[in-house]
Amino acid sequence: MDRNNLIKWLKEPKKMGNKYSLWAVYFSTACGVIEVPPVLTSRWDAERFGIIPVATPRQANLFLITGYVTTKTLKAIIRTYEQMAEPKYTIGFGSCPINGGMYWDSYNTIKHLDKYIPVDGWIAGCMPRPEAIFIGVTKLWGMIDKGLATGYIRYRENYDYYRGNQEKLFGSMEWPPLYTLKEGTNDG
Amino acid sequence: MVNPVLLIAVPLGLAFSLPIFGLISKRLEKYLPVIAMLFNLSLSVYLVPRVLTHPIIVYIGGWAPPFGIDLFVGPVGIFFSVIIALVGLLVSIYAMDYIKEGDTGKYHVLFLLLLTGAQGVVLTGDIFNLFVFYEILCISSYALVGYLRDRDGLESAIKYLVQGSIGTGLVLTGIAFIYGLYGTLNMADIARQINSIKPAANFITLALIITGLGVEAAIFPMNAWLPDAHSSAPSSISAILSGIAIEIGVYAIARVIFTIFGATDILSFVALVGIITLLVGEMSALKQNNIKRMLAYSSTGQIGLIVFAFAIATSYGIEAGLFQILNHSLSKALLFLAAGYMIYRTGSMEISSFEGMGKRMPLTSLGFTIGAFSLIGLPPFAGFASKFLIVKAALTKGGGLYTCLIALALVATVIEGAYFFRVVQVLYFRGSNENVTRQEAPVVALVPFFVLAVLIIAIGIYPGPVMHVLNSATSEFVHRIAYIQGVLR
Amino acid sequence: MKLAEFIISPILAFIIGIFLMGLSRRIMARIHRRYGPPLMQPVIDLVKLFSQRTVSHGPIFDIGVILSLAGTIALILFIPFGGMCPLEASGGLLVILYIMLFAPLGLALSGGEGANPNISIGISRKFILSLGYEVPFILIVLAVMTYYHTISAVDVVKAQSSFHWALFSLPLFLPGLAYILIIPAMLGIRPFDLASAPQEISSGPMAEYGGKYLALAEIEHAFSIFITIALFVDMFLGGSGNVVYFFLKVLVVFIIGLLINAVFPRFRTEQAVKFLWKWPSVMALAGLVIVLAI
Amino acid sequence: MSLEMLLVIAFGGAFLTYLLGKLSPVLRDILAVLLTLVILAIVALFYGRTGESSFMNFLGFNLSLRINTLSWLFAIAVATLGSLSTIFSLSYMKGKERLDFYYLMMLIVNASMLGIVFSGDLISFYVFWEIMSWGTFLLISYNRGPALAAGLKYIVMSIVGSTAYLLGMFSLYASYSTFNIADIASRISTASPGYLLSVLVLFSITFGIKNALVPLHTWLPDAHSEAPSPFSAVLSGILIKMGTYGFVISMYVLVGIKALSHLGHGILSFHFMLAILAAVTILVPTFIALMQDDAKRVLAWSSIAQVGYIILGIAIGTSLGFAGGMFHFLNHASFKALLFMAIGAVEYRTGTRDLNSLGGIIKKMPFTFMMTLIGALGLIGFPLTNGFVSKWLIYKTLILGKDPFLAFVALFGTWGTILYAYKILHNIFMGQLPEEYKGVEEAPFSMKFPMVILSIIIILFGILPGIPLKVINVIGVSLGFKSLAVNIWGIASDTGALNTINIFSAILVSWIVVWLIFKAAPTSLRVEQDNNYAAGSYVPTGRYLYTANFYAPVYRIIKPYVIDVVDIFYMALAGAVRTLCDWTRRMYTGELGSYVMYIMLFLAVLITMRLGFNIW
Amino acid sequence: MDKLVGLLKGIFKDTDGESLGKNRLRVTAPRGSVLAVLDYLKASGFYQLKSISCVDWMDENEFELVYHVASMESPLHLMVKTRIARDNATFPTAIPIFKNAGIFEREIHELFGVEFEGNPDLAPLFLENWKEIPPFRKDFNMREYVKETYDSIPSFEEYQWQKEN
Repeated sequence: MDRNNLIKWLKEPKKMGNKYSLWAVYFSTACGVIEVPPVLTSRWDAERFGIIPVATPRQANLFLITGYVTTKTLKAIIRTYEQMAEPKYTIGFGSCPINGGMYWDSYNTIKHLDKYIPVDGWIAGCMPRPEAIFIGVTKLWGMIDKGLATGYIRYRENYDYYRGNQEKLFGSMEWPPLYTLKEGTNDG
Repeated sequence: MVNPVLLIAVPLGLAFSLPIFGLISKRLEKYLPVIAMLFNLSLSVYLVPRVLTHPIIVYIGGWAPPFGIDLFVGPVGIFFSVIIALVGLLVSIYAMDYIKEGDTGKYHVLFLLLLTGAQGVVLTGDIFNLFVFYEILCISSYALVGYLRDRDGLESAIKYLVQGSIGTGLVLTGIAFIYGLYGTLNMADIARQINSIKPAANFITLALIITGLGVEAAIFPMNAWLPDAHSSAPSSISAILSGIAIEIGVYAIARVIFTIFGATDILSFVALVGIITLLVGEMSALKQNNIKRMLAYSSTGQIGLIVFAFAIATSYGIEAGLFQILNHSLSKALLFLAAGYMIYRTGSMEISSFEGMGKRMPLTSLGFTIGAFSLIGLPPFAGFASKFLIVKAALTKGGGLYTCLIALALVATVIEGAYFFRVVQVLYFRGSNENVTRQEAPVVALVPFFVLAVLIIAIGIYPGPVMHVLNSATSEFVHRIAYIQGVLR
Repeated sequence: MKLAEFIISPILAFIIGIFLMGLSRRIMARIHRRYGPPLMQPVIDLVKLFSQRTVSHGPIFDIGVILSLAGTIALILFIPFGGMCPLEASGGLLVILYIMLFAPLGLALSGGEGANPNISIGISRKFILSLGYEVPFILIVLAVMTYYHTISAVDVVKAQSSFHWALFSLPLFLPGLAYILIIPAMLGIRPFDLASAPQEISSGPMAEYGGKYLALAEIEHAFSIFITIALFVDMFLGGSGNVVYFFLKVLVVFIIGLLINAVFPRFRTEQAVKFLWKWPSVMALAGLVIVLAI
Repeated sequence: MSLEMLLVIAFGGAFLTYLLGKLSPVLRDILAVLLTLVILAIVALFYGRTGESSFMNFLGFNLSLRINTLSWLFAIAVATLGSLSTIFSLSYMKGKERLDFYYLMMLIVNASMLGIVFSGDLISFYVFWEIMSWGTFLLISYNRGPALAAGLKYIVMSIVGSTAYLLGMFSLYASYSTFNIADIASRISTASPGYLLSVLVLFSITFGIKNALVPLHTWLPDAHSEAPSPFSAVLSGILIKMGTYGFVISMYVLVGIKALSHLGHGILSFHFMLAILAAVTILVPTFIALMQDDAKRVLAWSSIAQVGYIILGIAIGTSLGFAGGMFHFLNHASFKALLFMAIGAVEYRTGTRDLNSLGGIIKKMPFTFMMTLIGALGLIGFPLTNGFVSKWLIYKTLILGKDPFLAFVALFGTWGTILYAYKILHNIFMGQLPEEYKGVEEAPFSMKFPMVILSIIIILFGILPGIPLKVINVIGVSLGFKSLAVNIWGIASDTGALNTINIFSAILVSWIVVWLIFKAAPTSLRVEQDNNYAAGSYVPTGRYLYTANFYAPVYRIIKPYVIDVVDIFYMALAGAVRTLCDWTRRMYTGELGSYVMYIMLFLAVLITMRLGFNIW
Repeated sequence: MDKLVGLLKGIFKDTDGESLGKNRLRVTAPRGSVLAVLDYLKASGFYQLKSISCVDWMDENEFELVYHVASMESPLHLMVKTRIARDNATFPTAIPIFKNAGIFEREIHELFGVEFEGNPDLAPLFLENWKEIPPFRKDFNMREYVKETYDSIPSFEEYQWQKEN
């Protein structure tokens, strides 16, 4: 928790800023959603670490995927992920987004979430308790520090891979591609 | 110099010689009235400058006034004869093309007779002679109202006949009383002896004559005949009726009150009656959707305004009244003539059927609009000057009664504005606006529209010369004694 | 010295504003029986927001945000603040009243360009709310102006020197109370945050704001907190000579306001306007009548 | 170049354009614009001239034309707006039928307004007033359908107004036997307050109707929304101001300040009652405007409210108030005409002006958006626009004049203005662009040019208010007000000065600072309108527009209080008059018996009056 | 309970009721008269259609539609069963009797492929871009589908590895 380390602030404000003010978008997919309110409110108080829920993906930079992802929800997840501001991180709760979990053979759930959107961190536990979530968040801090939480860059650089998978699953996507498809790096 | 009697003699002579000309060639008949009126107009215009300073008195048959009949051609008389000749000329030109079916010969005879009657009433100095010409005027107009021979034409003609004859009957009894009391029929002579008899008797005769003349002049209770007569008569006749006949009635009442009786104290009651006529006329015109009935009601309204102007008794008042007579006869003639051809084209008298006339008959509707705007009293037209004068007269006379009467008059003009603007809107702004074929009225009809419109605008913008004539005319009415000395010298 | 004031007062205002925001989140947390973020959390948020790369919906989307912040900064120059008032000779309270218009209008314009129904509803609610709190606010300002018979803010402050503050003078006590009641409405915080309600209309006009736009909006919010309370202190608590006293007064008033709003649920639009037109307006009107009576 | 020449050119030119129109429409357009520009040049050259010359003798009275700074100010406003609206109507009216008639009427109305402003006596004032009225009537009922009812309502009310004027004029003539304004002004000081009050009431009925003060305003909303846009720009920009000119003439020139101040005492004095009427005119129409759905109706109601400000300024009677009122007259002419033109341009392109179905036009017509924005800011009284300065003056005099309730009404009216001004901006330009307006393109040049000039005027007078205030100060002094310390950037006075250049520089500096901060941060990605937050789902194009019924909660609160009661009353009155007329017509029953009975009845009444009551 | 069965038998000849334990009654009816039975039941108090379920008897090549009906007064959970042919199965809609039957029928249509005539909208409810046969049918090979749609996609690491060489 090097939040008060002033030199680090001056050296790399971008990393420190992102670390200590993670705004989570208020969109939860499945059973994990029951774990998020205790994290945010008085009992476990995520605001101590600068984590507050925000209404729209535009304002957020942390995306919590809480639980299994059905095909229909995936469309909304992709839409929300694409609308988030640029340095954005996603954390998957539980085993279902990793490999489908107990719905490994279901026709309707997505087996490997990170084939469709980049996921930076995973928290094990069939719905991890708040302490586990906090451990995950601290792990995320460490990754940001070391510059490993680069899901959004990966998404941008390999957009054709992700878009390809999405189109293969949904047939044709309703909205135009976010980045131009040839190795999309229109980073301003 | 030319004897003014010709003004009456020529139309009378032509009227009776018309059937003879008719035998020679049917077509010649319709030109005669035009010739007669042309002559009358030129003669009266020629006489105007002479008459302004001192009136011409003509003794018929050579006898001096108390016994023989004399013609008193003063500024008032010549002013009216100019109006009669002008409107008569324009209507006769209009009638050349308008009156085709039916016995046209009879129409033109009666038309000339009507005009001679009007000329006679205006010029005569003898009260019985006035009654005789008045009778000619009324009878010819009864016949002309029923000219179309359709059901409601005849019905309204009969109604007009009955009321008219009751009116003339009353006038005759009045004149008989006068003759009984004063033994003379010459206006100046009666005026001289007027206050030698106790006023009650005087008053009875005055009441009888006013009521009698009131019928023809269409004052409030007696004007029931006018709407029916005008709406069923052919348009040229209704133009003459409301252009000239009613004004002659008002002239006769004014002559009787001002010169003969000099009874200025009855005028406040007459003013009240005038305003009531104005209000009733305008209000009943608001809901009409038959164009000629609406114009007829507006004529009764305008007459009320003229009577009110005369009843203001000051020189301003009489001047305003005369100006309003001029304005009303010109614009009402224009309105009726224009309406005539619109009805002819659309075939029905309903205002709603005139939609889009602005495109089909542009010049006619322009004429109609100028006439309407002038009657309402909008600035560049003659109506504005006359409304201006009337309001000036009323307010300079002062007194609570006249201010609230003039306020009522202005309310009536607002109502009049309302329904005339509605008609103008129907003409120009309603109906389909893809370009309709232009079925303009014939040239013969367009000439009177043009002349009337030019006159209205010219008088409106530059009323100078007209005012000059009117000043001397009002002095004739106001200075009764000068009139008497002039005649009985 | 005058030129220095132009630079010092906005910066000081910013610092006080940010400190108050951090303090409010901390106090709010304490009320909810939790620790709450560090005092410098708003600064951290700003650093993060400025480092983010987000989307824009067109030129007006950018100009609107800039306009609202520029207007708010310009407004600070007109408010007497601890002995220094850079532009006191050009228009006084009336100009303040009008320049307060910049912020909502700028936000509305840029939000409108964002073409999102949540934004439209947010904007219309924000204007309705402003219609609501303007009635008491105008009455209060008029009462003050007529009482001190001047329209320049500095004269008002001078007239209240040496401790007979307006809040405790008889006629202006009620308008003072009314002002406290409408502070949450003017700031758009808890009981009256129906314009930027995160749950119902996903934070209203700010729905499409991302990184730097949200940062500018936050700064503007910080400034407006300071302005509203500074205006109150100037008009009713005699806005003292040096900055520290001024800051203490602002702090006291802010904490009172904060305690009120921390415990209230959100009003509905009609309820908010009806409340604002009922109690604060009546009090302000009473104050005005008394002022006129004396 | 004398005044008569100017009027002859104006009227003659109008008829010339009509005749020319018969030959070739293009020539007619050119001549119309040329004519208005020539008039503008002549009027501009008249600056500083004062004098009176009689030009015609009508019924024994000589009519005279008079020019002083007051009439010059109004004339320059009439001329500029006339020329700008003619240029605007070049492209707006292209393809519409009966254009000769349209241009003839526009130029006649323009010329008659000049006539009113330059007329030296009451008759010529009345003549030009009537010509303006029926000219406007013909223009309002130009595009058919509902416009006819609007035109009829307008003309009936203005005729009532002119009859009141006629009565007032002649009561003045009765006691001073002259119509010349200057002579009357010199002789009127001796008159009794009661008489003065009656004359002023009559005149204020006439000018109240034209000025659309609350009880007499019902014709304005229909007339404005039905008239063609270029004409409604003239109508609300300058034609209403003729009423203001009338108020100034009757209150300050004819009656003069001294006589006016002791017309009644304290609360019941004439100008205080007028101020209250103006305050009501500000408040009620503003909130009715809030609830309208048709853009031009909103603007029409807002015209009534803004004119309330002008009358409030003038009615207070202090030098600041007068300056504020006159300056607001100029401002309202500029930004209201601009707004009408902008709405006209939008209507010209999209074909509709219904606020609920428009949206997102900014993507297709950015220039028109900028113009509407400037116009709306002027309407609101935004600090950098001219509306702000004039409102500031009015508020200051109200507050220092110890009647804060009027100030409250005016300020609260401003907030209502903000709401409906933003409603126009938001509902037309912001939000999603519906499918059917994808093909809309920018307004043509001949519409842009007048809009640009008007917006320049708004901004220029906003930042440097000294220019017009100097002229208004000269007028104020000529009317007897004490002079104001006016300099280029505003008013300098002890109880609080206004310095617009300070405000402008403060805002400019802070704008640059914020813009630098904005540029420092990483640039953002430009996205289309469909990449929008919709809770995870894709935005259904065309159905995602939500600007209908914009201020619904406010409607529910203020709806019962803001029904146009006056209009209902007038309609009921008109209905009653019609039924009364129908009843009078019934008197003519149609059968002969009753007619004859009427004649005898008249005779009987005549005789009984004489014998019985012996009246004579 | 038996009284009810008796009544039903009286009116509808070809139906027979059978109690499945406490408060559970099964009524089987042929395809033609099911809706009539439902109407009668609704009239006699069972006005709430709790749900419609479908059972796939693949070997008998039939679907079995079960209408679960209940009423506030009696605790009875009544099931009306009927059998319809399996391949391109069609059945008239129950919306005229129970308005809320639309959603249940839409779900059965999507997951079993039973065509309900008269149902206004039978659009897909849960599945996105579904090409294969309705998933709840027994002959749908779930694992085969999962292997083919989800597992066949190379993971990100394999994609990068393929990209390098």
